[in-house]
Amino acid sequence: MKTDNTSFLWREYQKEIADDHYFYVRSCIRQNFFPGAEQILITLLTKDLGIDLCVDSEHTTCTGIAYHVDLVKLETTMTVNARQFALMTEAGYSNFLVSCVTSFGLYNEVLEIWDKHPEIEEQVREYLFKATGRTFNKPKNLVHASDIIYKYKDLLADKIRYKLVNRETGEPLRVIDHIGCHYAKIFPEKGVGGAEYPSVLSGTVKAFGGESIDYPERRMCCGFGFRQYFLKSSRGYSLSTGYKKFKAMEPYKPDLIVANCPGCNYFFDRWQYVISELKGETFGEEGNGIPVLSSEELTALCLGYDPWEIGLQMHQTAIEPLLIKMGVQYDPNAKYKGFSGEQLKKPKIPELLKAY
Amino acid sequence: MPDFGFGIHDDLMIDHDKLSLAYEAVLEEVPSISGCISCGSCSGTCVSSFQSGAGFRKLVMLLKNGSYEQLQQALDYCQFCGKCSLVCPRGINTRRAILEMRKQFKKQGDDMV
Amino acid sequence: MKKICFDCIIVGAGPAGLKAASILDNLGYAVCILEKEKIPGGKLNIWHELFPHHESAQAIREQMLAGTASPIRTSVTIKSISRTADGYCVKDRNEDEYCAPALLIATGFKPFDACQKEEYGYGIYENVITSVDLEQMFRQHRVVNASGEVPGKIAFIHCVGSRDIKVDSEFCSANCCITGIKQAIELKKMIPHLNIYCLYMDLRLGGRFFEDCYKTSQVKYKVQYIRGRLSETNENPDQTIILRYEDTLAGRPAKITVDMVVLLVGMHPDPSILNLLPEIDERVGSDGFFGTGRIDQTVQTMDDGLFFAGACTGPKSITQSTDEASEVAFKISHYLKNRVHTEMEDQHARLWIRHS
Amino acid sequence: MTWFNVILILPFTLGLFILLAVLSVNYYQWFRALNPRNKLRLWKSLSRKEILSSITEIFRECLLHLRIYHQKRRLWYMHMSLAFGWFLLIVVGHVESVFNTGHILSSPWKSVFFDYFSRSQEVTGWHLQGFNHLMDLILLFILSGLFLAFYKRINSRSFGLKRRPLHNPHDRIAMLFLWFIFPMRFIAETLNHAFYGGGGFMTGFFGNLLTLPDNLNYLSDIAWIGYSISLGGFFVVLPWSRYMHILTEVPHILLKNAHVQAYQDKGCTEFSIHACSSCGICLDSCQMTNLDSCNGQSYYFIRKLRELSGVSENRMMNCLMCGRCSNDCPVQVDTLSIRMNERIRMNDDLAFDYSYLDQPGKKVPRARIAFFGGCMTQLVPGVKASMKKIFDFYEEDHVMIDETESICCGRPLFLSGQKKAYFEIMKYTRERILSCKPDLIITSCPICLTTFRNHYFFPVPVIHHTQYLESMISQGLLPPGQSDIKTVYHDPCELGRYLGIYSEPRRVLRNIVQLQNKAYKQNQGLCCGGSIADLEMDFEEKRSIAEDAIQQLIYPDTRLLATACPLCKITFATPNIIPVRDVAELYAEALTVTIPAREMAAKEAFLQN
Repeated sequence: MKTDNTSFLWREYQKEIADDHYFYVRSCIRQNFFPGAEQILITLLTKDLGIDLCVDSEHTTCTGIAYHVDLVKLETTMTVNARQFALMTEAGYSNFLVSCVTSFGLYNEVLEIWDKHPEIEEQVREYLFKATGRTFNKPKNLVHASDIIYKYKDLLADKIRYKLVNRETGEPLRVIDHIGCHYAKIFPEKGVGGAEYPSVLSGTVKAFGGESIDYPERRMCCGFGFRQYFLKSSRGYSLSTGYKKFKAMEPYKPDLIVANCPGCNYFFDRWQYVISELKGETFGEEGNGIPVLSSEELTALCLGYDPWEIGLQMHQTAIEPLLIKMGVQYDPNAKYKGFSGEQLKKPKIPELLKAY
Repeated sequence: MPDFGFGIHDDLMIDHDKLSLAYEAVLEEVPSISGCISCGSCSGTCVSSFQSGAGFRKLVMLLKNGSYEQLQQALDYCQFCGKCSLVCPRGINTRRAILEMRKQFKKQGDDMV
Repeated sequence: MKKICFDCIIVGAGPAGLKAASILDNLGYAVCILEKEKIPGGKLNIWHELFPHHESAQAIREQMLAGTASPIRTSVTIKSISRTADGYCVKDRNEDEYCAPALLIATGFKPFDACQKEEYGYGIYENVITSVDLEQMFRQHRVVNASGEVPGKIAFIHCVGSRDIKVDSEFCSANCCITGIKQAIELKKMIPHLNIYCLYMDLRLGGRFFEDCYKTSQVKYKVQYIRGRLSETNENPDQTIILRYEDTLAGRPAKITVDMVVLLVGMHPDPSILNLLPEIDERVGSDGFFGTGRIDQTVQTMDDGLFFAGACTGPKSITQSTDEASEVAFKISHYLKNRVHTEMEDQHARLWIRHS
Repeated sequence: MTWFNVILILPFTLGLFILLAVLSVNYYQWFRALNPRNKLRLWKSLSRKEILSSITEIFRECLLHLRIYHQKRRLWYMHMSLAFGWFLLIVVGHVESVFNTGHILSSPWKSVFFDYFSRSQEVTGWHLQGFNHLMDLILLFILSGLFLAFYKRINSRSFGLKRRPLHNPHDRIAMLFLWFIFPMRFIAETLNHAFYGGGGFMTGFFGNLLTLPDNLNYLSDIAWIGYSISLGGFFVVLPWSRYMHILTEVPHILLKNAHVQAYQDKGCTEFSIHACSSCGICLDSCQMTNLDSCNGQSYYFIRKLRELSGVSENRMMNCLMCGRCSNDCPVQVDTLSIRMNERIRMNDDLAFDYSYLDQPGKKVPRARIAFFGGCMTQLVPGVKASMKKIFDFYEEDHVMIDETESICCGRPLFLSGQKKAYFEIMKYTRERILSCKPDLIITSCPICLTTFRNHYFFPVPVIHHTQYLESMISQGLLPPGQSDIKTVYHDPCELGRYLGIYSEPRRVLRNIVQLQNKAYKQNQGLCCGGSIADLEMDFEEKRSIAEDAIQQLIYPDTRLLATACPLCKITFATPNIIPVRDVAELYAEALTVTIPAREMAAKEAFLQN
């Protein structure tokens, strides 16, 4: 791949990301499977970056999953989304920060529909008002969590304790960045760097000292695909897609996968275990998997947060190889400690992927 | 191994990197098949195509793409009447090519598949 | 800072310009050719051999240059073109003025900028080149990939920048198919063991002897044609390129790994001259080329001394360009004669008035 | 018997013994390989009067080569002089020795080396002197043939052969021995007579001319040994050379007259291929000889079969199977059957699957006449339409069996050697055709017709459409229209040489157009080049054969080429030299010609008067 000295259609593209005052909406998948990641983002933004963030316990799902598997109608989705905007308006905010890429895509889609068809927006306002008596303003700035990290990447890079560098060799770590499909593939102009070569993660990775890898199936879906996954009969398609991605990235010997979408994180993490069971194949070194982190987890890890504090024990694909490479100080015994400090048992599986 | 109730599917993508040995072998005997323009007039006139779905164009395609299993099946349908060679705009010796393919798969047996 | 007057000014010293000049010369008109490049010859300077008979572009260029005695001003950058009572005045950057009653635009075409098709990886992957780049390699008699090795597998991609609404060019460039075939044969002659694959949607070989070229490439040179349009490219660690497309004859997705990819870039209108011409809008087609392309010539020709010839009126081969140029040259001659006549009639009329 | 006599007769006798031994082993094996039915046939034929005709044929063909006489005179003289001359030399030589010794049975060398053994004997009586002259005459006769054979090696064109057959090494060695035999005999006898006197008009004359000192008389002995060695050597190499035909032609003729065919019979095939004399006449008959790349002609094919190395696929498949070579063969070797055997041996076990034919097809309504076009007729819709029109015109109860869906008769499969597959297809097609319970089956394709007649065994008559049209004309149902367009009729190979249908299409054509080639030789027709039997030739070569054939067929003023085979029509149409029509099309056109009212009235008036 040529050096980035030539300008391309989208490469230089930067979207508008507000500086401060965000209304935050959570991700269903993330808070269930990687609750630490959700928490650490809030900590990062409020503590480390000092951003004013409104976290409202009233907000609900964006209906993304239900919508994509055809369980709810578009009108329902739009009305639920309108309620989120109403909560934002009520809290006095106009910048909307989304934790989940599915939600991010959906909010963008809904806003686009309203833009093109104001009569639909009117209709939704009516539905919302009838149902809840609320009114709303559309957000001025719709931002994904990874956008905000990208915006402040240089600021954060100054503060980091562990760089994305192999402590022993001094070589930069080889990082696969995976952008959730709904981040920029629906609306390339809503993502940093467009749809083909989005730089929202690779930019962050480079700022933290790592090396971003371009590999053949880079733009392919992680395999989640909603319907593919949620119907068991077609779940094999989901798995096969993931398998294909791993096979494509394997020759590059990546040290880490970073994804900005909770779903992708989840599937990269869990499919490695399933593939190891089904095929006996692992893609990292010495029977390990390739550690998978979200952009928040990566940032927090680099900043020096304790890996177990930010919930990295929730990853099925062991994270330890990365910690060792980066030279992160951690207590192996504290991995399975409960909330009140009691020792929980080590999980029985995985068998093939090395468990530490 | 736990039963997940689903598995990894085969990759259905045609891999044009895989050299089709059978194609090379047939090409050596019947060089004219490289002139096929996939017009399909052969399949249109074929006495078996309306029942079997096969046709010379398809045979060449399957041969080139290395889809030997399907090819073997499609080959068996051929009645050898030679109408395809009469309509071929590129003058390909289709019957010779089909005979050669049948021979290839007899010679190589199941190794090719 | 000088002003020179001619009968006709030709902008562009490519095949069309040179051909028109040679005819106007012979008819006894004073012609001046303006060329922005350092040497005349137009696109003949970047081509090695010409389809369908593999004639040397250099030899053809010499022939064409020998055919005209008109002055050719090279390295001329036109600053403005203005209409005067006596015709047109072309001013260049040195403030030199060239004036003539007739102006012939023969600016040719601009090869499509393949960077616009970002998914094809031109400018990103070093082994993705365009047909223009390949001609340069032919001229140096050395075709090698980015790492200086002789390639073993090359893919030609048809219709790059043609028939594609995404890059705003829905027209067929008409000459890329045969260019690709010609280049494939040339390559095969140069590197006999090379495997060549052409990814095409349709092969549009309308010209004389084009089909012979096609058949020769298939039967003699064993060039393989795969029906399918390239969807995306990816790079392997060894810098080979993976192409993904559908084999539309098999009705299945397919991929191939090649050492080099040659994009057969389309012929696009050159907009630079457009901005200089006053009141031109109605003489530009929806595709950006000059003229209407209609059979009814009266619609196209306006009696204002402005003429177009060559590839600036649509994608054309050299023979088509020169044919059009000769036709237009005679039109110019006709226009100039008529003009002299009217001038003389005016003078007569004036004399007559004075007498009476 | 002196020791020298032993040395003299040893090469000859040894050669003869080896020859007889090899021959008996070979013949025994080949007879055993005959399939039982054919053995029975052969046996029966021996006990009947066929044996007489066989003996006549053996005399006519093995010795006099009369079939060559009808084709190429010089070549005939060459072959005949060698074969018949040698035969005479043996017989007369034996008679001479019998006369001389008085024993009917004498050792063979006594007659072969007669002059040597009768060296010092006084020639008494006019009859013995007569034998000397007669033997000299026969030797001269053979030597003249030998001279021609030698000259043929240099200039084969003067013998009417376009191509000189290229012989392989063992044939060359055998030929060398053969060429030495008679000159050696001549030299031996001449020297014999030079030293010991006597001799006929030639050897005696030359012997007297030579005045050699008596102490050189060993030269004569050396020459005799040379003669013996030539003979013995020839006998030893004979079974492995093309000269095997000299002896094998006899059983071949017996088998032929017993109607034993080489098709699927290993023994008969062996006899046939060894009966081939590699004369090269078939090279001339073959239309592919003009093609540069061609090497599959029967001449080379059969020779390769005789050799142990076997036949390459290319040679086997590169043949139009038009039957011209077999027709012109002086030995009447059934080249077609032999080739089919090889093709079947090679390709019979290729896989096939025609289970899709099990699907119930369209119901065919019952009709008196079933018309079957065959695959190729689908590509010449004019023939189909014409036949329909003709049937309608004569108000025949008919059905077009494959009007919309073409069915294959299977012959192409058979010709490629896939016999099992062929019989599978046959099963389906037969059932399909018979489903309309016809009283008569008509086909427009000679290829199908051949198959139907050879293997289908329909319970009802099967005829070609030209035969049907001819029957209409015989019944007086003449088509009204007559055209004066000058037409040449081309005999399709299958219709002519395979099925012997020559007169019917001609009779039809004579009634509707102006037929030009009225005088024709049966079985001499040309192949159009499109034959489905050839799997090797590419399109350009097929076209060049078609062009060549058209040029040979038409006259300068010919305006139309008529044929009766859809494949011939398609093939002849490609070079675009002359319009090609099927007999049926011409017939249908003749039906529609309306007679002007005035003429009609005149005709009626004429009839009333």
